[in-house]
Amino acid sequence: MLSAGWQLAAATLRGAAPLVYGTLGGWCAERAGVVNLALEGLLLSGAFAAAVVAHTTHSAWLGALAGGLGGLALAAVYGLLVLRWRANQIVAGMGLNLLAAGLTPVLCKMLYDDTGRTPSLTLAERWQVAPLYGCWLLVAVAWFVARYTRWGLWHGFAGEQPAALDAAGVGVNRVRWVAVLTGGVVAGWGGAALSLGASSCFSRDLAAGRGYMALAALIFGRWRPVPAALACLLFGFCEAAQDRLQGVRFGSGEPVPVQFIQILPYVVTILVLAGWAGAARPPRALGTVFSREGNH
Amino acid sequence: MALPPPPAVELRALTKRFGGLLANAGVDLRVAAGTIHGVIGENGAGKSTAMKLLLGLLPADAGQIFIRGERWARPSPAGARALGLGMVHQHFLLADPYTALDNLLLAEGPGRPLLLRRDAARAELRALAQRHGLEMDWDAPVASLPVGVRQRLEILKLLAGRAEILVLDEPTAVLTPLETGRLFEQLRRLRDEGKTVILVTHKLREVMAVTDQISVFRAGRVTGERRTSETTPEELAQLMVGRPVALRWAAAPGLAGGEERLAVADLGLAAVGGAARPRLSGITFSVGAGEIVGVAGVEGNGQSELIQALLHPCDRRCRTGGTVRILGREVTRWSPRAIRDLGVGVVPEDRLREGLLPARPLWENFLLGRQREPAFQRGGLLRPAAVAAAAARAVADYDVRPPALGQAAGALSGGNQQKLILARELGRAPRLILAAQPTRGVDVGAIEDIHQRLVRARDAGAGVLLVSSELEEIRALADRTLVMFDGRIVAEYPRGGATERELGLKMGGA
Amino acid sequence: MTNRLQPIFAVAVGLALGLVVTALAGENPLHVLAVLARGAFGTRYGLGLTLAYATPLVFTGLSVAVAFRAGLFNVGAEGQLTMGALAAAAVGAVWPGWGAPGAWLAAGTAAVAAGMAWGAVPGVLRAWRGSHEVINTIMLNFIAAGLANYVTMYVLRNPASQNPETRPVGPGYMLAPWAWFAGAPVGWGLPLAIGVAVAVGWWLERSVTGLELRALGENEPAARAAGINAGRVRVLAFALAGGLAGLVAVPEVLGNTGRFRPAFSAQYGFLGIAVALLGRNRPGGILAAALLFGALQKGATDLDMETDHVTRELALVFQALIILAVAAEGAWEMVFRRRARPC
Amino acid sequence: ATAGAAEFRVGLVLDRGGKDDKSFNSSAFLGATEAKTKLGIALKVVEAPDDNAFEPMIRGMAEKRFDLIIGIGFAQQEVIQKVALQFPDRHFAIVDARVAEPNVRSLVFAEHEGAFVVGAIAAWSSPGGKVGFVGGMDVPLIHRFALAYEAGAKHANPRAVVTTSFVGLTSAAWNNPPRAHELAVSQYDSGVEVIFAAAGASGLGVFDAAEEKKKLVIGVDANQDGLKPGRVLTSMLKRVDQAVYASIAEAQAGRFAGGVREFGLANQGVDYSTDQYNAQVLPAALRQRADALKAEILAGRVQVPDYYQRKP
Ligand SMILES: Nc1ncnc2c1ncn2[C@@H]1O[C@H](COP(=O)(O)OP(=O)(O)OP(=O)(O)O)[C@@H](O)[C@H]1O
Ligand SMILES: Nc1ncnc2c1ncn2[C@@H]1O[C@H](COP(=O)(O)OP(=O)(O)OP(=O)(O)O)[C@@H](O)[C@H]1O
Ligand SMILES: [Mg+2]
Ligand SMILES: [Mg+2]
Repeated sequence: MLSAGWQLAAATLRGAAPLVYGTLGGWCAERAGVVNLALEGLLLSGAFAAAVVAHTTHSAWLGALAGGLGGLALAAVYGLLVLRWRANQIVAGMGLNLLAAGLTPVLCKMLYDDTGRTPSLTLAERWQVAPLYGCWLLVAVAWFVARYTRWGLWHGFAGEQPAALDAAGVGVNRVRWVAVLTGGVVAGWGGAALSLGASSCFSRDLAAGRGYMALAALIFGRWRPVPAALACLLFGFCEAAQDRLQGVRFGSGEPVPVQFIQILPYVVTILVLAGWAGAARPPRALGTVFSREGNH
Repeated sequence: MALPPPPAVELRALTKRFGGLLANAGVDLRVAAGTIHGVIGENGAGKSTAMKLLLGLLPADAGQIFIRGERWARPSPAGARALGLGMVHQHFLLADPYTALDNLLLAEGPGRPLLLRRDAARAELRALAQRHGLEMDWDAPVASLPVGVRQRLEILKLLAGRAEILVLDEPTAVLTPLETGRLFEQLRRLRDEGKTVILVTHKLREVMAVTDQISVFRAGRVTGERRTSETTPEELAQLMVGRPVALRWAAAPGLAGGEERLAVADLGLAAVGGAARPRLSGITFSVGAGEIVGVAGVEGNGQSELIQALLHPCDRRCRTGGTVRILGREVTRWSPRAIRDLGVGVVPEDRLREGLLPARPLWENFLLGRQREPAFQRGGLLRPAAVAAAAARAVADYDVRPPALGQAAGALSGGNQQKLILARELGRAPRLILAAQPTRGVDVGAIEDIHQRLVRARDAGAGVLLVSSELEEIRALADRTLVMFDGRIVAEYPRGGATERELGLKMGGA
Repeated sequence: MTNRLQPIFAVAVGLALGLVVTALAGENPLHVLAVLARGAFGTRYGLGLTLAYATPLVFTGLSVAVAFRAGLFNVGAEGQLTMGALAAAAVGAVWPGWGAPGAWLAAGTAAVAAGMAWGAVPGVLRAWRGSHEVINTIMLNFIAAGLANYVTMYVLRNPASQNPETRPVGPGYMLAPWAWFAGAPVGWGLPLAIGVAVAVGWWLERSVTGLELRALGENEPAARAAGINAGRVRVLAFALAGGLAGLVAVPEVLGNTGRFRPAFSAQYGFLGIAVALLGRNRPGGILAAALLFGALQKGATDLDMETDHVTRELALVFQALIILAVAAEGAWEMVFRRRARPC
Repeated sequence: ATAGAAEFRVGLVLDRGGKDDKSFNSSAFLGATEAKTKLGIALKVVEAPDDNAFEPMIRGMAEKRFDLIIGIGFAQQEVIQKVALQFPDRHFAIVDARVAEPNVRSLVFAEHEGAFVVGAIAAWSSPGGKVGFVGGMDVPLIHRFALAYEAGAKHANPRAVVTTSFVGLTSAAWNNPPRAHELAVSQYDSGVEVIFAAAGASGLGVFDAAEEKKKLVIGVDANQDGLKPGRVLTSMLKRVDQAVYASIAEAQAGRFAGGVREFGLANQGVDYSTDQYNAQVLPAALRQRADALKAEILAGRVQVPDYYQRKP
């Protein structure tokens, strides 16, 4: 038996990893001014693509790659909707979540005649350890790019003051496209971490609300990559602690009803958020359409 | 004999439409190289639009642009940079959370190395800034910079981008007279270096002071061209508005020493976001009945915060110290509604943001803030007929055009929006009026009307706190003038107690 | 004119895209369309089920819409309707002897009150601590599920059933379904939903508080400057949203099962967001959108039965494609050659 | 298969887990498809997207004159009751619930008997005496499993410690393998050596954990021994497949009879699995002890607690 502390830490990291990918994916889009409510759908499509490719090619790495591409594909649809066709970003995000939730089982049925699951993967086909540190590597990359590169500056201005970016001769929508697509890839990896790492296949509704939790983490972290990732860690920790607290007794009495343990992470989140105080300020241009004419 | 040099900029029959609105209806404009060219016109005349077309920021619907005699076929922001065109926008294009340096690095545009070399850039920019006498704290976030410094930053952006043709859109709106003078010095120096400057403004005095040549915009086209040395402010005003206007007007003095309507003691508001100074400190003054107290000052010196603190004294974001008394009642912990119910009328500084529901019809905007008056509701339900009747009367009285009660308020012109707000706020017969920048973005004719309404309310016994960054407005209306600088009241003068120069110096913190 | 046709056109395009998916899955799209239409509207029973699905969606759609109109995003209708249904079932189970009109009133009031209380929490937290309502409503959904589970299992468990469910409510509480619908659980919940939709629309437009709520959503600084207490209105809006979601208890508990079951909601809270957005937060639009979603849900149930290659999730695909098609305004501008309004 | 006029038509309405949950519904599906191939019946399988969909599905089948309509899972109890009343000349069967209509056959299982036996097997296979249970949600059926499992473990080893965890709070809990995986890892980390997974499709997460941690897992409902060969100690079989198959066969032969059919250890409707996959982990000695325990239970010498009989 390893020390309980290390196990808790490991479980925290495992639980946080898909959230970190999701929150980073959301950050990519939202820092550029594009609301990303479609994280749940991005996770699902990434998870599905990863599982299918890992199963067909027997390669975990190709699967992970495909996870990114799965996210990319859905993000491309999202970009088309909100950047090209100026769809309301909340509506489009919710719509894509529904689409991904519905289409993945339909595809399972078409590909495998299975109502909601892809075939099981062997240990060798799974992508288990790399995603756990990969996401932190990405957090570091995000932090560095945002701070020290020209692209990072453009990215931030696209969400903060797009008109300035435009006046500098950089296409705002081009920057937003790149941001949305990158976010799609990153969130897709989060999906891959779910279907190849936390599970051994894709199954219906595998994301189980993690996209929304990732969004919550993003808001919690005030739209900054490192604090948002830390918020994921908090969520991961609460889950891991919850797993270990189920069945505890106070004194010699009956065990605490499991429901009260299970709601603990959510109660903690609300309390921490309330204690954190103050409304977070989103990127100023978040959710707005950039058009030179309609921006006065 | 050599041909005369081609104009630096020439616009031919430039046309731009926004939906159904013709913002530029065939603008013809020639700007000679190496001159300072003034562009004046009323609000909404289409000046900014024409400049945005020139900078490639908007596509024109028709017309042509020539730069140094050559046809510029496909305008774009990147192309403008390449041609040496640069613009300081009326609304600065700066991002608050970023440092001055980062805002400037952004302006470098594409085609630069991926990694930001901040140290190298900072050194280079320091040199450039020194050469032009424009000091700058490069590592301060823009949010913490005073407006004047922000503008300096915008100008530096152009200079760093090696712009040869500079467009400045209303650059003096946020400057003290002193700073304005310094800016004009700068512009002259730039002209003498051979650069071309286009100065957009609606302040006649300024164009007279600094330009070589003036174009007047009205209703989307250029209606007059004058050499500065050969014209007068009166002529320009007539060209702008289309009829003769009285440029100088002063209200008769009000009764001094009426009973107290507003008394503020030691009001303070803590700093935010790394700024060193509190946003307000030690604000103490009072306003009596039948008196207009003017608050002069350059924008961003705490006037907006002062109004917010008077309206929302119980909100910690608006006030962190001091007391407010209105009509003899201590209201420091009162809700905004209770304060308004005492008989306080508010003309907010940013009318679209704080005064109106742009997407809602006129009648609803007329009702906003008065929805609980017994005349307009019974048992919590609105009385649409009563509201409509009152709104129709007010709209007619204040000459809001068009008087279509069902139309969205956002579709009114700025001046008419302001009239609607006045109709609403003055219609409640308030005993205290908080009027912030009441004539901003309003044309010369309407200004006169608004001023008279305020004076009439004062004469009916209301106390008026008038916040304005237009010195002339303050001098014309205020019975007493407070000068704000850096969150404090730095001077107080009775009517006619200070020259414009003195006021200007105080506004600059001298 | 084209303006008004646009949403209908978009819905048609969304449906068509859905049919393309079914064709790819190996079904005959015409057959699928026929099954959908027949399933949803073809029989009294089918129509009844369509309406039975649509009724809760009207309530949750209104719930989301009221919050939206106040500038708030209510992702918490699921939790609010859970609490509402649980409260109604609890009243009916604890006092089973009560007779008809009083019992209805008691259970309905309990449902609305519980939904309001649950809804008010994110409103209070937003007003008091500035916490973001999206996070809090998501969290409260889970907490509501947990509490409801606990009550179902350990406080009000129905000993006569192996189902996780509460004891049945007394007979005086039940609203009998209308016979015309041949057994589908459609009854007074439906007119209630329509009436509430009309009332909410009327209240928003005509009442002082409705005006204040809309003003806050439209332009917060202006509302504040007009003396509107933003915090109070937010709490009110969220409480109202919660109460509306809580009304789902009427068709579900009083009109159908007579008890609380933890899994009874077919994602009503979540779909309510889509219904509100599709209905543009206007009561009329919400009624239409709820009917559309109800029809798809019902039609898709039949699809699974009548086809070989598609799964029950197809309803989601259809719903999603319709939402996306309606949202993609820019695409239809090209079709209808209508320019966007500025701002 | 094209439906000939004389064909016997069977409708199978699965619970929300779906035909591929590799467990309860899979088992039912298996029995029905076996009937289809062996008996040549026409079979229609549907899955309900939500609890409200059971009724239209079952009623639709009744209207379409299906000869036998089988509902899988307790959630369909009332619907079957209602529709059976309205269609007295149609035949129905329901698994896991009792419906007292003459045209309904209720197929109920003594899950607790099987859970008791696998609990004992778990304790015998766990030298440290620590065994685990991962349930989907805190619902009565899962408690029936858990209670008997714990009793079985304690019967085999009075000092056995049983850790019980539940996956989630909403019906998503039956479809959330990653959460079940984490619960299982946490149990294994704390020294648990065998986990009994009764969590629907989420159970696969427990299997993954067993594979990764090289520990043992016990499957449920269907024979899940082949899912992770060598890691699955045994599966608690609930022969829904047999029950379904037998019901179809009898009905097709015109011998449909209503009433309750109970399946337990006695008629092998509930059992534990032995096959080539678990031969290593469940050696002959253990099987003998398990069979002896079964005999004792059947003889009434060992009492198995039943959650359903407990007063709440
Ligand atoms: N993006 C836009 N969409 C719609 N209408 C616009 C837009 N920009 C400007 N307008 C309208 O075009 C007209 C001209 O605006 P413009 O900004 O050019 O005026 P201006 O002369 O610069 O006025 P001001 O002195 O107030 O700056 C105005 O009526 C304005 O409302
Ligand atoms: N965003 C808009 N949408 C629709 N119409 C607009 C918009 N902005 C301006 N307009 C219309 O354009 C016209 C000019 O507006 P603008 O604000 O420029 O007026 P103006 O000339 O500045 O008048 P005023 O002196 O009263 O401010 C107005 O009649 C107004 O109705
Ligand atoms: Mg302008
Ligand atoms: Mg104007």
